[in-house]
Amino acid sequence: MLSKPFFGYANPKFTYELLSTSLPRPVTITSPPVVTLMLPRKMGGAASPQLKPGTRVLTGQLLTWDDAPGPGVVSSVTGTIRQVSAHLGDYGRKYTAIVVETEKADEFDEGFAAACESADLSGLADYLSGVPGSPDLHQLTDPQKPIHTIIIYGGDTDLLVDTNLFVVKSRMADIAKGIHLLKAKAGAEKIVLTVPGESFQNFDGHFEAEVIAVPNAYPYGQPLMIFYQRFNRILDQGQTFQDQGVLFMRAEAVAAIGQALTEKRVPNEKLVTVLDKQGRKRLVSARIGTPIGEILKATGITLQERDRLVLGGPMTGTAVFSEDQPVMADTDAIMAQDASRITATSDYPCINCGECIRVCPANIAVNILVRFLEAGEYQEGADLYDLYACVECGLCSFVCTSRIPILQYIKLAKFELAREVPVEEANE
Amino acid sequence: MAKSIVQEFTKGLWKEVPPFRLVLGLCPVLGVTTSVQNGLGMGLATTFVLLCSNILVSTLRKVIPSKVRIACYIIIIATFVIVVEQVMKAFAFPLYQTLGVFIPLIVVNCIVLGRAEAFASKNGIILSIADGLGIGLGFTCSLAALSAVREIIGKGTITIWGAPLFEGPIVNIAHTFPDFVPFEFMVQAPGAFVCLGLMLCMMNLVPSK
Amino acid sequence: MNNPKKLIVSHAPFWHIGSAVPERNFNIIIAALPAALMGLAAFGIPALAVLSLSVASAVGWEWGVNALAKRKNTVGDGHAVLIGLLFGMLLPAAAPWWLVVTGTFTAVVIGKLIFGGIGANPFNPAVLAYAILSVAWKTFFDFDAQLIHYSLDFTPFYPLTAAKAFGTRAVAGIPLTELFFGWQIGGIGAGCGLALILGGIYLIARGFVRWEIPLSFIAGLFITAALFHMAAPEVYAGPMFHLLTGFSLIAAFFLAPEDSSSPVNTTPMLIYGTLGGVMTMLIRNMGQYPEGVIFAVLLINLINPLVDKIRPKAIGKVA
Amino acid sequence: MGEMIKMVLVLTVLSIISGGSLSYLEKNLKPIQEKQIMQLVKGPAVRQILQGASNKPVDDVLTLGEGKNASKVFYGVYEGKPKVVVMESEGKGYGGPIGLLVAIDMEKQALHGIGVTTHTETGGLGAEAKDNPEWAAQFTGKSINKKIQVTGDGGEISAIGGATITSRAVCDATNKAVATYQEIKPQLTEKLQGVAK
Repeated sequence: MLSKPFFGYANPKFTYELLSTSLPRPVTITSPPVVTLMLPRKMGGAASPQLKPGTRVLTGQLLTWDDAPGPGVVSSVTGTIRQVSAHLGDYGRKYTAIVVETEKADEFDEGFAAACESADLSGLADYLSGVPGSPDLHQLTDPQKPIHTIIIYGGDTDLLVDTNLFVVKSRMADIAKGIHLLKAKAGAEKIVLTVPGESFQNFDGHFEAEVIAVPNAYPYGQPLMIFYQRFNRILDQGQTFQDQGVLFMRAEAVAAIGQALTEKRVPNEKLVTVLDKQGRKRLVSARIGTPIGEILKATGITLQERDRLVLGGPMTGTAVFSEDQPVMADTDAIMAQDASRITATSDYPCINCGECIRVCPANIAVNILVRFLEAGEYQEGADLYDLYACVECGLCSFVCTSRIPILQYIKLAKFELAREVPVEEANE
Repeated sequence: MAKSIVQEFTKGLWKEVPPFRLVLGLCPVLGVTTSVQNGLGMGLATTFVLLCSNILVSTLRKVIPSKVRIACYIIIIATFVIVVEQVMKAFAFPLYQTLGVFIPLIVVNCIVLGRAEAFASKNGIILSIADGLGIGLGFTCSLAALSAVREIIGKGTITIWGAPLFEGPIVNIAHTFPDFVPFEFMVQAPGAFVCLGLMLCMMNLVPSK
Repeated sequence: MNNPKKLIVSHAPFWHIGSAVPERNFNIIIAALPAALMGLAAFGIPALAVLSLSVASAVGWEWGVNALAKRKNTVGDGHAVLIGLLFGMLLPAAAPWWLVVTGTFTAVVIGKLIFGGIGANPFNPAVLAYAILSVAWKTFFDFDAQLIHYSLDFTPFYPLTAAKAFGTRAVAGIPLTELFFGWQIGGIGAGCGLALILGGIYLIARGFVRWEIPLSFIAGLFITAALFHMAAPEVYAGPMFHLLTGFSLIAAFFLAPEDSSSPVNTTPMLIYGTLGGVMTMLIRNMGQYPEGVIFAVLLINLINPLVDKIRPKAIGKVA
Repeated sequence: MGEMIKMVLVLTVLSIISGGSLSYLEKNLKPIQEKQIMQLVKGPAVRQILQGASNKPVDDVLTLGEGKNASKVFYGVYEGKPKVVVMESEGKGYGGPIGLLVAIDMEKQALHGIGVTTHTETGGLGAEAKDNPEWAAQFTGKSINKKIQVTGDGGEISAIGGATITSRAVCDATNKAVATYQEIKPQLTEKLQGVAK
């Protein structure tokens, strides 16, 4: 953690990890006793018999709620379903959690190999949307909102996290294959690979994608910031990357797609950067769905009461309440924080010191914006004080003297506004 | 009935005391409360106008057509204001001089028009008298209280019918506390706002019920 | 998914730089202390009494009004102490007790709490209190009249009044070093240029005050004073004299850069500071009062929200 | 239609009653009010202008003319002789009539001083005519044989900054008073001689 030096005139500067020395060797967790698979849909009425507790599932088997078309999840292990329950994710996203008791040996399902033969992207998308890196391939098949640019970020979006850069540096062949597939089948005009500026020369010209260098300073790897750098505009109110024709994808996801097509099997091991309480880090490779507790055990981390467990990096991650949460396809990092290192946020009023203004990469008048957001005036914040220019890097909260949870207010405001607009449109 | 007369009378003294609870009629409240004499004079003048206009409006409430009621109220109120002004000019000339433009401005004091519109035009004479008296006395007391605070702090005196009207009682704190130096800010215009604000704040500490 | 361990769940980011409001206020207090101590050295025990009473009563008002209004007790953040200290440093050493207590009431309650507490005050509370009180009780803020009974071993008149009334000649005999080391009549903590500059440098180095406001304030004051001096050297004293007398330096480092009443963007900070310096000199040389800092600071406090609208365009905004 | 008539009727009746009673009131109160003004406003002003006079200027009033044309004249006795007379006059100011007292030194044929009594001018601007004695002092010693004017009109009186209308009104009122004085001078001299005895 960076703390304020005694002579604190200059602004704090953060840089992303560069992995410039020799690559670390990931620890592999082969067979956890249970895994939890997250089916991205609400628990409905009658489930198909294959989801009944006691049913056996194979590695690589596509599980859906019923026979009707809908989201599915690919089992990462072979075993027996023990429990199916509802799970509420962040921002009210609903999941169906499927707990599978694993068997020692893997037995592979052949459904994916068959889908490969058809070579139709929508058939593959069902299988591949849940691979490590969580690429949303369904967006590529949506005829309403065609994607013209796929941006693959080779660096990581948060501090201290090595996952994607490690993949870029160690699995170039898989990535090249993945990019080739996307180019051939996705119909996107342009595929862009972003890499940290320092290693630009290592990658430029090696892929069928345009390689661009991203400054190594935080938060230039944030998707919103990359979008701004690339297109010189921001996502305004009500806009999404998808309806701007842009799809962001992790390097790990592209590598997984390439690997899947080579091996004709769905990859199921997620690479995770594990940050322990002292700030040391390990790379861990684990089956998707492995409980975080298992990973902590393998890396020798013990959590006490009032510690904090974060999925993702220190600036933009999500704190979770239980070690039983599974590693998901988009979990790039797991961070454990000791109770003594946690700075509590407060409801102290803004004292207008201006630290946030000086640190903000988006030039937002944060001091005024936060006063609007505290009062619940979200629309005014968006109209007058550039709420939507925010790239959600969290630096303002990091430096805030009054310790106001500014980023939380901003994300809440965006969430609330996104929720309100459809209601208003519906009324019209 | 008897109970409700008492109620209508007392509500103006505390529950709906104009400048503090209703926050009405602030112009004279801020303008004239530099001495208790002025405050009381203004308060009593307003009370008189309020009482008379309430009586008259209440009496004529069945006669006045609703379309021109505001015009009628204004005529009634203006008449009484001019009466007050002339009488004051004749018998309390120094007070008339200090209150100056605020006396004619009673016409547009929203308390007077407000009571005529909201109360007297809907209620009987007895009730309207009670209401007018209550609100008027509440207004007078508020003005007196505010001007007392401002005068004591700002000038160190309490002038109730002071010279040159009558050589009446002027309590001068300087006699009791020779070290006292008046805080002139309080009798200046910004002091009026600050003082009114602080008194409003004090009133809000006490629940109105 | 039931786990007996209770983990802390909060929103990102999970790091914090470690700064806090009390730390900030206490650092400004530390920076102000040398100047206050120099004031004690110059004026002796009465100054100590004024300063102690000022700090104590400011804390008392804050605590009392918070209790009365049933709000959270905010004495612990040190802001009341800071206001009390700065207000005390502006007063003459002979200020009577009731003046100090009324002053801190004006500063803490009218200057800050009725606007909603820390961070919401449109004016610097200490300066607002000084302005109100000096308008109401002129004689008690006349440094010459107040300190007449003191035997001081340095120039026994308030330099600014002398310069205003009798022109440059009256103050030509005062050595600038005497002013710089604080041997002059004035506010308790406002005299010693050396201590104030040291405190200011400490604040700037530690990042509690940005350099823009103090430096532009001093530059504005210095240049305006120099222009006046060049125009009529007999009437208007020189820029160094004006920089080292009165409240110039305490305003540059402690009064003008007060957090909630000063701008946060770079250009506005420069405008704000420069305007403060220029206004100070205009009031001193052309106005009615010998000291112009107080009203200059209030004036720039007023324009603060306006100038702070000059800010860099947010990314992605064309207009 | 009936409603219309009722509206007009009620308003008319109310106005008539109101106007009638007010004029009655004013008629009855006028003398008392004038006495008050005399005591509290004009009295001090007259005393101010006639400083050093050996008589009691407020009580010694001469009434000239009859009925409607009656005008009051105060006078001051200096060195045993009633040298200075004070005329009342009125000018049209920015906010309404300005009451003015004009003192004329009969021997020197010059103004002895002026004083504003009643006015409704803007505070800080027009009201300076009353509140700023230095401005009024400009009039002292000006000859009454010459028209009194502000500098802008070619005279010698410098107008109050931002209140030219008020300044002109005071000058006009002064000239009016001088004119009246010239008119009634013979009568006045006669009466004053009676007083001197």
